[in-house]
Amino acid sequence: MGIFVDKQTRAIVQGITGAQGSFHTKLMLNYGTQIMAGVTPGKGGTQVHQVPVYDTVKEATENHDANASIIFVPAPFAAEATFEALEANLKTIVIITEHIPIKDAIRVMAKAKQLGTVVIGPNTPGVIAPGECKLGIMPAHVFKPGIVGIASRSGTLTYEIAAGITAAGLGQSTCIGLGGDPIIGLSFVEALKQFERDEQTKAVALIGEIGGNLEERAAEFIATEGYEKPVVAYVAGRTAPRGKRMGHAGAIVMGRTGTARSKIEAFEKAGVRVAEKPSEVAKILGQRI
Amino acid sequence: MGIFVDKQTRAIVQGITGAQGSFHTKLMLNYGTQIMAGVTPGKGGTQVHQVPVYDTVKEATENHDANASIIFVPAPFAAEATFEALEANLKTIVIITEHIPIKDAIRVMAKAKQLGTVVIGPNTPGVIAPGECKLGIMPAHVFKPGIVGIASRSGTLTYEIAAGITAAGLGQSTCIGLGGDPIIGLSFVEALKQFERDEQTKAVALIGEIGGNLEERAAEFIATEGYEKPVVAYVAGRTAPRGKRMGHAGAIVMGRTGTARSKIEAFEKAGVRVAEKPSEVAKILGQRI
Amino acid sequence: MKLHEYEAKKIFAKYGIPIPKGEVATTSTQAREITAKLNVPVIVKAQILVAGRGKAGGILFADTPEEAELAARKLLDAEIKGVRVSSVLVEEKVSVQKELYLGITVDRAQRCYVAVASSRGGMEIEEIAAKTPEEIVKLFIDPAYGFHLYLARQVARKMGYVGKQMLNLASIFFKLYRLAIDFDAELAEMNPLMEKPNQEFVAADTRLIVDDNALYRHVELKNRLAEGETELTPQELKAQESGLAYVKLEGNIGIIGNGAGLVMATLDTIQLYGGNPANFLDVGGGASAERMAAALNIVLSDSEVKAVLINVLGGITRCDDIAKGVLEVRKRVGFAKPIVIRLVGTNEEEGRRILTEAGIHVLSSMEQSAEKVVEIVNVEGGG
Amino acid sequence: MKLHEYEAKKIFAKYGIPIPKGEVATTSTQAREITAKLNVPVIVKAQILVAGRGKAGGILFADTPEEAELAARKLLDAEIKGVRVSSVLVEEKVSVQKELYLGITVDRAQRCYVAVASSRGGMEIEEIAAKTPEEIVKLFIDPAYGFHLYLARQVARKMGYVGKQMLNLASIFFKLYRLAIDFDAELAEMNPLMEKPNQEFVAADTRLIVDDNALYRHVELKNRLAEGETELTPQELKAQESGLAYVKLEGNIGIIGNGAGLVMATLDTIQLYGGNPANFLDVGGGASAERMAAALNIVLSDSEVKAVLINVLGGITRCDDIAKGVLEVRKRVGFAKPIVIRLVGTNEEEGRRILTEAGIHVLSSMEQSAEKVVEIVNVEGGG
Repeated sequence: MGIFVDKQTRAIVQGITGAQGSFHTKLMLNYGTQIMAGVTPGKGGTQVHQVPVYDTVKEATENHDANASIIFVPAPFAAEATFEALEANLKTIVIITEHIPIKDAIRVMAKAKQLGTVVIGPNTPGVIAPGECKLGIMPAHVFKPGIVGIASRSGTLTYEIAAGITAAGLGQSTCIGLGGDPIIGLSFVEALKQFERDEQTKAVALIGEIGGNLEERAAEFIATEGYEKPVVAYVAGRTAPRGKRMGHAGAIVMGRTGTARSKIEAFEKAGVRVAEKPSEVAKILGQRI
Repeated sequence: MGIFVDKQTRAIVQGITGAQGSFHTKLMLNYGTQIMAGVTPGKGGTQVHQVPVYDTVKEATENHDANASIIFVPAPFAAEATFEALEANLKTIVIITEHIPIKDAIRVMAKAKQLGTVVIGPNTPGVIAPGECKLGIMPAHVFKPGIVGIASRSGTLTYEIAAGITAAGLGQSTCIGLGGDPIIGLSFVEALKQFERDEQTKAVALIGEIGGNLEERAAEFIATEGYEKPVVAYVAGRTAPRGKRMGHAGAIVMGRTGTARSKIEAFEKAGVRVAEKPSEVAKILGQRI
Repeated sequence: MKLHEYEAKKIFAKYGIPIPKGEVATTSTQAREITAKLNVPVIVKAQILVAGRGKAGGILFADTPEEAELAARKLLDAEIKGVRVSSVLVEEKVSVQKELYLGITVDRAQRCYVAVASSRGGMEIEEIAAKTPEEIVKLFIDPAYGFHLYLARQVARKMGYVGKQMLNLASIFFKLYRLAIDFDAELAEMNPLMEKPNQEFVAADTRLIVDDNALYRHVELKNRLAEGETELTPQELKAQESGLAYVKLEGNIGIIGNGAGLVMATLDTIQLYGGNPANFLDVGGGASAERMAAALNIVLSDSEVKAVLINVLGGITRCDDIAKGVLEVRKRVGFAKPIVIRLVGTNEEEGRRILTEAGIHVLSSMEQSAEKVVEIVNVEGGG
Repeated sequence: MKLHEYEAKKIFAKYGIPIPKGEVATTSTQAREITAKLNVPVIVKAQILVAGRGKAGGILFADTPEEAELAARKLLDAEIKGVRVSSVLVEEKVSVQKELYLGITVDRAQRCYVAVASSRGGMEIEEIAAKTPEEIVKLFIDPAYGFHLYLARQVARKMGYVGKQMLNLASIFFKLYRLAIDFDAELAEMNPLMEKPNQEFVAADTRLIVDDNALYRHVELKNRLAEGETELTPQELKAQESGLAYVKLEGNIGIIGNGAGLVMATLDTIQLYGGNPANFLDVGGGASAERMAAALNIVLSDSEVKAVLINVLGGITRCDDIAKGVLEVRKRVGFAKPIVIRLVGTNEEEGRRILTEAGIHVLSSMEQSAEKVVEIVNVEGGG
């Protein structure tokens, strides 16, 4: 069974009437994801791909038994949309939206923590449990049901590595995009804990990048907790200069913190094999399982 | 044993170097209250009545084993002072200060609730467990150890009624001034719960006044919970006109809410005897015990 | 601190809330000119702070500049509910489809701000609550994270609005919250908020009451108060200057005491014995001789007052100080009216001694002294 | 968005934080005049956004107006760390008792703002952290209730200050927090905050980096950006206009890809095979033919670039769109440099067909294409 999402996931789509929201609602429906309702303030009463649209999350959840939300709302309103989903007691919230101000994200994450709600993202491709549920914008064809749990701060690079894992015949239990922003809800450590509990997951791939210290924290967690499942890591950005944002708002080496070297050394110290090239991840996983 | 304060109470005084703070520190020490330290930012290192003064609550509590605070800080800084006491994990906080803005008081009470801290006041004379501890500014001589628990929204009127109870030979277990402001920490209901649990308390006197609906809530609590101890009430402000503040910021009839009539009716409906004159409170208590 | 309608509306407009076009006039000529400029039928509203102005004749209608001038002449300098009108607000008359209520206020029991809305505006919110409670939507606002636009949308939906109108109404509500918080409002309301036939909304009447204790954060308002633009009586003004809590009432027994609760209880006891209090006056905790003297002066200067009851229970307040204040007033202005004094508590003996030596009798029971002062007034009234 | 020192200082001053007296000059004459007006020894500082300005000769001292003029002449139009200096800040030289560090920044792991202070200012905070970690005080700030003055006091006490100085320092720290929050700062710091011999504090150097994603809330800053007052290279400017994420690097292999992580991984792989990337360029998710064309134009226009690698994994991005963008650029400007293309994913067959028919060879392995482009450059470089 998938982590955070599975066959029981019944999602609403916030920002369903926008170009992105509508497009990916279609793709998620095609994948078999249960999309119960959509929300766009002012567009209540309409439909998108036969999904009923409401003005507020409250109305959507009063009329449909939903337990998750995926948010495509434009950045200036995305934090508010997340608060709305939090208040409606939806237990998994995926924020696709990029460019949410840090100040807003901080408040949202504090509230989510208080309520014990899982927030994935922002600036994430979402989460997929292959064959069960896709709550995100990732291309479905690169994933196959299998045994590797993936947690990643990146989008396309994840597809690259997931495709390799699929090609190697391993497949994925769940693949979680943590998001490319400096402030994100779910961290590597929390993902690792979930993968450890999950029977379907036999090995874990962590795809990190420069910026912050979530990878170092994951390494420390693995080392001190005696993590039971094999973990392979890849860290992007070895060649990134200091002080420059590499595409993602979160991918920046500030002063001496957040370098790829620091992350790689931390992983290796914790006994985690670090792949040098994306294609090596699947190879090493194959050896260690 | 006293409620909220007793012989184990070890207090700090915030705003100890001010005229009020210093004066009442003396009186509290005379009463036997354990005053461990004082706090006035910028006055650290000095002494007031031999009590050492610190710049921050943190330093005071690091150097002294305190568990309570009484706050005499001027209104514009009193909410901040309360936050400081809350963060230092002091479990009973008495706010003597009057005129704290409502907006600030709301934030303080929300934080206190989150932490499970008892806040008494603001705009309160404090709390006294006669013979054990006085954390407040009330004249000590009107109180004697005894069996009546008093909770009151007023100051002098409380002394009036307490003196009557003392003269009647009943004395007080604990007397709590809830405070005359619209937003106060401790309510009648919470005081009632404590009095119910307290063995020393054999009867309860509630001294209410116009404004808000804390008395109605107390009456409802007494009626629905089947309160076991006799309760006598007095409500001040039968003659107060609508829309005028009667001295206390909280003593105002707004529209149709907060009238003395509404409160008296609610008490009577709940089987609580309501005294017509302050002196009757002691009389009725005498009859019902 | 209550703001005038026109003051509140300026603030509401600054926050982007639509209000009717209009201006304040202090002369009837101005009212005519404003109406001519607006060039539509107008409504002329007395700018006073007491409630119930409409029913008391404080709101008039005019179709032409001349009618507006007449209306303004009628209102200006008139007394409405005991208050002199010194300005009127001349506004375009708004066509109404529906009258709504939106307000932000403080919920004392929940210890938070509360957003209140109803699709039955135009009467006082308590009246709505009494008549059609099911038409009231109430939302408690999280003190840590504040109000949210989506909550405002929920309210607008519950009131039955959809589409753009729903978004507009929610946006107006959210702006109301922002101004309420920014201005430390005890109450910020639009009543009615009118829905016009063209589906737009306009705040036809607004109220803004600012927390007096937060005025130090709102210098511009504090200055307005300091400039004396208030509706206080001379006694109330003098009390405010002396830092005393004073409320004028309709009876003839002047009351002075220390502590709000004690004074209220004194008023109630007076009434219980058949008397009528002329005022509420709390000299506060730790009252000095000067404060007592100021208080006594205020009460004695009220022509309605036939007798005075002083009820002091000394705690921080010392009875000897009270006694000295009383004697000082007697020395300076004399006692033209009978005074009953009840004095107990800190330094009681000294206070009694001072007064007794000066020939003033002091009682020690609150009830007895109340009974006595009522008796005096009744005898005087009878004689 | 990084603010210039002088811009940041204006904001700091508005929040009541003491800064040295001084003004900005864009000519050496101005620098002389400012110094004459200040009438004290000054410090002349190049206003550039790159760090390490002092060590690179960007800060000069002058005792007289003439010396200041000379210093300004030296700095203006000079290149410091690759950036042309267009203005200098002329400020009174502050006598120093001690150099402190105060900063507000974002703690990503704790997901909150963090207040950082040290009594060892004057060097970068990471340097302090590495050398004397025990001298750093860090406080995580509660997202719901914010920073508090008492926390600032705790910090000031830990730094060893007492009495009025402690209160002043705390007040400055609290103001720093307020401006950081108001301006959506990723970093707001005073380094050094100088303690003068008279015990007063002054913010000798300030840094303010505003969250780019929050610029829509800071119109005045956004306008400044729009007016082009930046230190971006022509390529970086063009990329910004086209909405592309571009970072210039020091190698000679141009890189284009879709997705930040994939592009970083491509750079890393290039290096692994012995090559040197000339840039980072992410065309983003759902890239169109136009975006691809714009990206290719930018990379080809960089004279350092000897060959280009395009690495696209189609998801939302369609491979046929990418192919069309590539062909368009070839049609318009031709390919003066060798290009290696890796194309897989959505509409892969169609994309391959388009390019193959146009005579362009397409690879499907990221590693192979990286190896190939490195080989090309090495052969060219060798030849």
